[in-house]
Amino acid sequence: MVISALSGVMALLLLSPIAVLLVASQRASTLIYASCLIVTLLLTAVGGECLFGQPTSSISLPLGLPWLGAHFRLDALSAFFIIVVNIGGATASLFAIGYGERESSPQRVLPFYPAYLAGMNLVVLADDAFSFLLAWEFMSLTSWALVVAHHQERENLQAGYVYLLMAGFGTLVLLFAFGLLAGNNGNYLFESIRTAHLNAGVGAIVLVLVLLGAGSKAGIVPLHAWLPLAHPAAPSHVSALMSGVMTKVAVYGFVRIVFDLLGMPAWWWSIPVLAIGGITAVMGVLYALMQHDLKRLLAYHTVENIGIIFIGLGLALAFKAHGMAVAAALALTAGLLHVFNHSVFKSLLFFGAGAVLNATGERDMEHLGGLIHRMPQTAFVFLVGCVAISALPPFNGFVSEWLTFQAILLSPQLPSWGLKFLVPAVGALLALSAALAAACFVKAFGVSFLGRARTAAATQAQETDSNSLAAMYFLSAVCLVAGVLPGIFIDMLAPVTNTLIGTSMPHQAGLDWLTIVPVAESRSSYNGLLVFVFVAMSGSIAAFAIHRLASDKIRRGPAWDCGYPDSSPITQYTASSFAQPIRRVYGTSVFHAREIGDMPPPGATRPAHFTVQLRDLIWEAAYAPIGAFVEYAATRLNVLQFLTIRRYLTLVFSVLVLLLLVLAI
Amino acid sequence: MSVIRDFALQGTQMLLVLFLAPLFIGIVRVVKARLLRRQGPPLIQPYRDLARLMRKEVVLAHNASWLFRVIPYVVFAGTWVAVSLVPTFRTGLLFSWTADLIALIALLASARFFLALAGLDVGTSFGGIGSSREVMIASLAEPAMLMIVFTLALVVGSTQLSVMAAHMTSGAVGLRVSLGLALLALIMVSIAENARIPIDNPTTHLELTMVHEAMVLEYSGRHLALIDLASELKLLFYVSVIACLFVPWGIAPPDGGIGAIAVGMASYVAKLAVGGVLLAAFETSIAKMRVFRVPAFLGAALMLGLLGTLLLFVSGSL
Amino acid sequence: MIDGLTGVLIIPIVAATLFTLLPRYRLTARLNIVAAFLTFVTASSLFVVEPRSGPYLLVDDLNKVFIVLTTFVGFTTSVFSASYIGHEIENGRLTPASVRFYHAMYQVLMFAMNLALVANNIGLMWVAIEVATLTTVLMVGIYRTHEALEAAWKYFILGSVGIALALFGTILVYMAARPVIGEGIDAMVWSTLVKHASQFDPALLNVAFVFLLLGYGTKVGLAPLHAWLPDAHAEGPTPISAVLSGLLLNVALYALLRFKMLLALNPAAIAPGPLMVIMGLISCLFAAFMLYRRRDIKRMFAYSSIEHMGIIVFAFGMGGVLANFAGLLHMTMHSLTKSAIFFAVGHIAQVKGTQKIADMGGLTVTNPLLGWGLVLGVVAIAGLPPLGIFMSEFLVVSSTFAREPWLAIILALGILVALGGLFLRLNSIAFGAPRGPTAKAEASYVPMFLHLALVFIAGIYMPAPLVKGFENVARLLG
Amino acid sequence: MLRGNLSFDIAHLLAGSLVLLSFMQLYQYRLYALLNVYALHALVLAASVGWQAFIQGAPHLYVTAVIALVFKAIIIPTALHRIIVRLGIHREIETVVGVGPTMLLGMGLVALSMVVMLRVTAAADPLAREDLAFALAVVLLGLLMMVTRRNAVSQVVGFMSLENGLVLAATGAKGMPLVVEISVAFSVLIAFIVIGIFLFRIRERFDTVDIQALDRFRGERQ
Repeated sequence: MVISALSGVMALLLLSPIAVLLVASQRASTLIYASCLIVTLLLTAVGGECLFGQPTSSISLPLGLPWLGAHFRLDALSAFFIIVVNIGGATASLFAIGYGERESSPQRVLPFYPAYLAGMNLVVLADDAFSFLLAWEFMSLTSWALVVAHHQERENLQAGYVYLLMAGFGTLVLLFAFGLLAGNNGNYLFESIRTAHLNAGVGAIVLVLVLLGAGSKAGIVPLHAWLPLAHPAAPSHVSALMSGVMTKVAVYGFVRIVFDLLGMPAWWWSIPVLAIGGITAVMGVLYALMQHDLKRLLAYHTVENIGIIFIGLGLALAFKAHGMAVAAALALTAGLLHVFNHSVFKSLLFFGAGAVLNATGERDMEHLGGLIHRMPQTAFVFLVGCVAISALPPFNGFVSEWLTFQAILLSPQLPSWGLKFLVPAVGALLALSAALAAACFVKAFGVSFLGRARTAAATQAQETDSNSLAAMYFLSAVCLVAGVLPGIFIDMLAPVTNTLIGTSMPHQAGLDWLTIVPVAESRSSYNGLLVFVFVAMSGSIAAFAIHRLASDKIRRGPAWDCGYPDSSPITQYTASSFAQPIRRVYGTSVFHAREIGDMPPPGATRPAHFTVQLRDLIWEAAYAPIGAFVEYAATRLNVLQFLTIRRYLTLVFSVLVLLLLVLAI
Repeated sequence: MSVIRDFALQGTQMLLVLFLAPLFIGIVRVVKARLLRRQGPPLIQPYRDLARLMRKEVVLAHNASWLFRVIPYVVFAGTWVAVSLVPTFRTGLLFSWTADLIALIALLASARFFLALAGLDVGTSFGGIGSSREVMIASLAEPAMLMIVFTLALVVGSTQLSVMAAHMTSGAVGLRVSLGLALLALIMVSIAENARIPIDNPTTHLELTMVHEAMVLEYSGRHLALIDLASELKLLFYVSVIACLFVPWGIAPPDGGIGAIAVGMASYVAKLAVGGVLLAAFETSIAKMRVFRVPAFLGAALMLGLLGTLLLFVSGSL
Repeated sequence: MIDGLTGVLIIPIVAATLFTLLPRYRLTARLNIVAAFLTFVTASSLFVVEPRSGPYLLVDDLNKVFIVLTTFVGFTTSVFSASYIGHEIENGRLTPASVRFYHAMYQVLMFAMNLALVANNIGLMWVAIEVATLTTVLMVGIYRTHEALEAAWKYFILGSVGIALALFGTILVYMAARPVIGEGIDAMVWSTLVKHASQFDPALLNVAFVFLLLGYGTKVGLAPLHAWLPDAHAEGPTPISAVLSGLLLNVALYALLRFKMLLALNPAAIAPGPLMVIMGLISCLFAAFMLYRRRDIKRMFAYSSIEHMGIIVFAFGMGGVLANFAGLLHMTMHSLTKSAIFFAVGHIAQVKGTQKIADMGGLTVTNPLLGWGLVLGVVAIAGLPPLGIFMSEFLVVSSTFAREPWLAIILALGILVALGGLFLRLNSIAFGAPRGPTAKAEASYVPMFLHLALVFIAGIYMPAPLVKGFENVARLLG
Repeated sequence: MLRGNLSFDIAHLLAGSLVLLSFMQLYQYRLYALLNVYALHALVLAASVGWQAFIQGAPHLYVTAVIALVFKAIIIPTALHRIIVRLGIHREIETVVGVGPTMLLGMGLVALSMVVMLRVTAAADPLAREDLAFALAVVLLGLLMMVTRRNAVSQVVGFMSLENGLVLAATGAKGMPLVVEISVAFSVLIAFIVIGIFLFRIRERFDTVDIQALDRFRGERQ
């Protein structure tokens, strides 16, 4: 099993040099992406095969650390994430077969793309600290290369720079964590780490380190700063992978270390995870609401979903620590299911954004509008994505959030009072973020696809190519299926929870009408299929009845708009004006949002001006000072470059005297 | 045999709510008029309006998309399904388990999602005002609603409406502060959700003050009819939820016979009548508030909900 | 008869004398390559047949690796230097005469470094290192520009003081050894010193180590003794910068390690660890911050060398098999990578006609091979996988954190700051819109990519014998 | 026995006077005087090396003694003397730290070297200990000279007396091989420095080959 997975990774790695060689030729992009598609599909199959029945398999190669070797292992958890990674990879490749044709600098994308996929797969497969971190950082490196693919734009370079620094930070922190786990004599093998037992204190430190390390990659607040810069900068299919898949690989890292390697958690470990999860969810979506760059909005929204996932994981920790296995299984399933769901619809949305970018050359929603007329199919799939990510039934986003809520509703059974009070508050945050997410995507879809075109670019937009559409249609189909038949996917996760928690949610497939029942039917149950069928039926019945019995006549006319004459598209609601009420409610405190209106006096002919000022307090509080300090230190120390020889000698002399003094005393 | 009966009952429920929704609005309007010393429209006026709209042709804006035409049906269907899954006169209906309270709220949320999109579709400024304010209100109302659900679910140990209703009737639940808070919050939320005074004025035509109406400004004919019907259904939904959770008496148990069902129906209609009167009285007694006072109002609801949840622990009954 | 041991000494010296006689520089350039290659071959023969070591020369696990490394880098650098020097003569920065001198000096330098490595006698080692210093001084000043001369002068003065201090330390070691071993040559021979180290007078050893640390530390470029290093790198011909960073620093460090072993063997003496750890950390952090204000590309990478020397010294200071192994690995990887980088930099400077970073830009667009080579090199030197330095940094940081969390955090800080500095400059050199003039680079990229390939392979797979050797040495270093 | 004592005393005396001379160097205000003192320094060194050669019965040390005598005591001072004349270096020694403080520092350094060296266990014969202590003192004083004087010449002198200290230590180390080679090597080094000063026309400072070069700072200055 693991061998076939590794050979797949090998194939991907081999594709990179091939890409370097082929890059001159025309068909290169098609060829590379097509082969990536095939390989990733195979890898998906491998993952599925392992998840359904195949036993855990592991292998050790004479690579990596000399006396340790490189160990790889394919267990249920890895298999699940292999599936997530490669579904994302496959669809991205399919999308890119069309998208890549119009890539301005393929020679900077093609070589790194397969390597990037390989890196993500390797992280999931690695079974010793060294291989894990190597793959982890390799993943960051290749994605960095993809981020700076369009290096002529200054901000892309900046984004890449911040990204690389944060990645380096994360890796070093994880390095600390493994240093603690492996101990002094450096047994970096996951197997031996599992057997070694740390006391709760050390475990807590490791947890914090992992939260920092994996969290910075996943984009938890306040370590998210790089994410909205880097994800949009990359080519869209790569953005999809970074946002939809790589953040999930980071989640994998967290789950692997905290749930698998650390052994039995202490109940209070869950507190930071839950708190951070809740804050991340709300902050992420609030940031997203303030954006008018489509891809950046999506990137910020990834932050929100990461928060939701971490809420699930935190609950799982709490339940596990208190030995409430069933509840823990439920919470973990919720988290992991959301991992899968988010990877699906976030990729879908980024593809949509990419299609729009290709068709109009615009990422700024203020310059879009009315695309539903020009690109109906893209609009449709994008709409599906929006509904799914807004956690609305009958799509998949709702299922995982619903399960999370169910898990939260089990919290009163927790003995510890801190959690009794924390969890409902987190629940409130989760609810808030869900509602805001809906608002956010009404804005995203409404402003860019509905209404009237705001620029010429938007009026001349053309529907995107069939490959891209195929990828997007596939993903939207997955969104629907996972929404109406969630039981299958929940059962898919059973082996994972079995390995990590020791038990799993009740078997869902057997239930009549394909309902899902987290704990007991008397508690709660949900049936996406029936809801879907109901809505579809009643809607069509209504339509049929009305058209048959009442009128079905239609007359086209100018918009009514309270009787105002047809005004120019500029009078439409823009993204920022759509966000204005929410900005006034939340933004004034979170972003110190200020609206400066400059209205000329009556009779004056100069135009009126209205500007909105937003401040990113997190950046100002955490990141700007660090940069300032480095600058300061660099400038201060730089004096030492310009001393005279005598002064340098004085330095040497004083060091000598100092050391002699040390000896003398 | 029983399956057929269950199907029949489910069907009855669907038709019943469809029939009762305009009536409830009618009641509210009549009572309001009377309180204002006006004659007021006849009770069946809402039905007339709907019928008239149905027969009229639809006038579509030039750049209205296909989405604009689909949305009314979606909104209507979503809301209708939501209402028909609430136990009104009988608990344990056939499909009652397909969606628990959270799912129902989410169903309404998706209806609102599409309605907001419709507001943006034609590309007019008023539509924009409407939908942006609508989502702002929703962003506060939904969390509040979910906190209420938490409170109730923690009391009852379930989010399944019919189970909750049954549990409430069983009288196992004593009088609780939390429940009181929850009820209060629920009422506030329903007022906000249904665009009633003081949040929004359903009968206003002063553009800048309207939320829901501005959103559907471009609709006409059968589309408008469906949307009106949907909003009436939504109002009915909240009233029925309040009814079956806080005044559950009279609801027929799953095993109840025809008699019980008849009692259930009667009591349900009675509850609606009372609710309508109360709502009307409330609406006439206060004035509409500024849009940006709404957050405070709903924030209060949210706090009440959260408070209710926390008080549960303090009362230590769990 | 000539065995590998004497070979690595004789070949360079013969070549040097030959070059002083030969007039034509193209020929000498080729011969230089040949000589360097022969040296490399003889050196690698050491792995096969190990000649027995005498009172003056020895071969053991510790220096075997370094000899081979030195001769190898010497060889590749000579290949690079051939194309580089050719270009320098065309644009008239060097005269044929000075080139003849250059090649002779090159071989003398190789000789001196090999001697320092194989010396079994601390006095001999000292002499060898002094010779190496003097030759590099001459080569740094070879351009005869004001800057070059001043750099050479600075290097010379600081170097001589360092030499003096090192000598004093050496004398002290002899004094410490004499009562135990007895007078005469034996008291300066490694193999005997190591045997009796435990009975030496600890107080003397301590003082000796202080002087040696400062003396040879000046050569290693530890802050605050580093002052000569950046200018010497920046103003000398690039092949010399490559040799300096890649080899000479290593050689000095090698000497330091030898003495560390002595102290480690003596229980009563102070632990050399803390001193080295502190100096290592200072150098690492200091150099990392210095990267940010650099305008001259070669000087920037010189500072990066200081940073890495800091990391290495830190690793050896921490001690323990893991850390020592990491240190050795890091030394090897660093010299390969850094010399590769300087190869790239040399060509870049020739293409752009300047060393000012401000006048470079978009190199990956104008000269893809060169640009991506540099990017790869910087990626390697910044400790990103899958290249070799990642492995050593992994070992250092993780093993340290288990023992001394705070030290590890400081070190990691230094690494991170350095990463920032390097990529800040790399962005403007390799990416963005092309800036500055771009001549056609007629250069052999073979050495550069050969080095990078080796580093790449080592990052993923290390051959067993190498590991074995490193492990033995790591144990020796204690 | 008596001879042993005597030999010890003489060696002690010579080494001690070296330290004394280093102090005198620190005390000088004028270059010529400084050169003369240094010549004396070298002379005493030669004497002590010679004495060591005599009592150790190590003839090769005589070579070192001769080198010290001829090269350091005669050639170098005269060479520097001429350089001063040629380059028109003005005769004052400009100090960084005043002479007084420098002397105090010097005291401290001597004390330090004593403390450090006398820790050496008695196993080492007293001669070696004394010798080393003095040598260390001379080395440190030489360095002090280098860092507290601005003139190139006085800095060279400082370096040379430092190196004298080394030779003292080397010869004091009984039976140490390579001493001759080392002293030769050092003479070469010094020759280089002196030549360098002459070549680069270093008038005032050690630091500057050429004022302009420093001004430009190779474009590194912001």
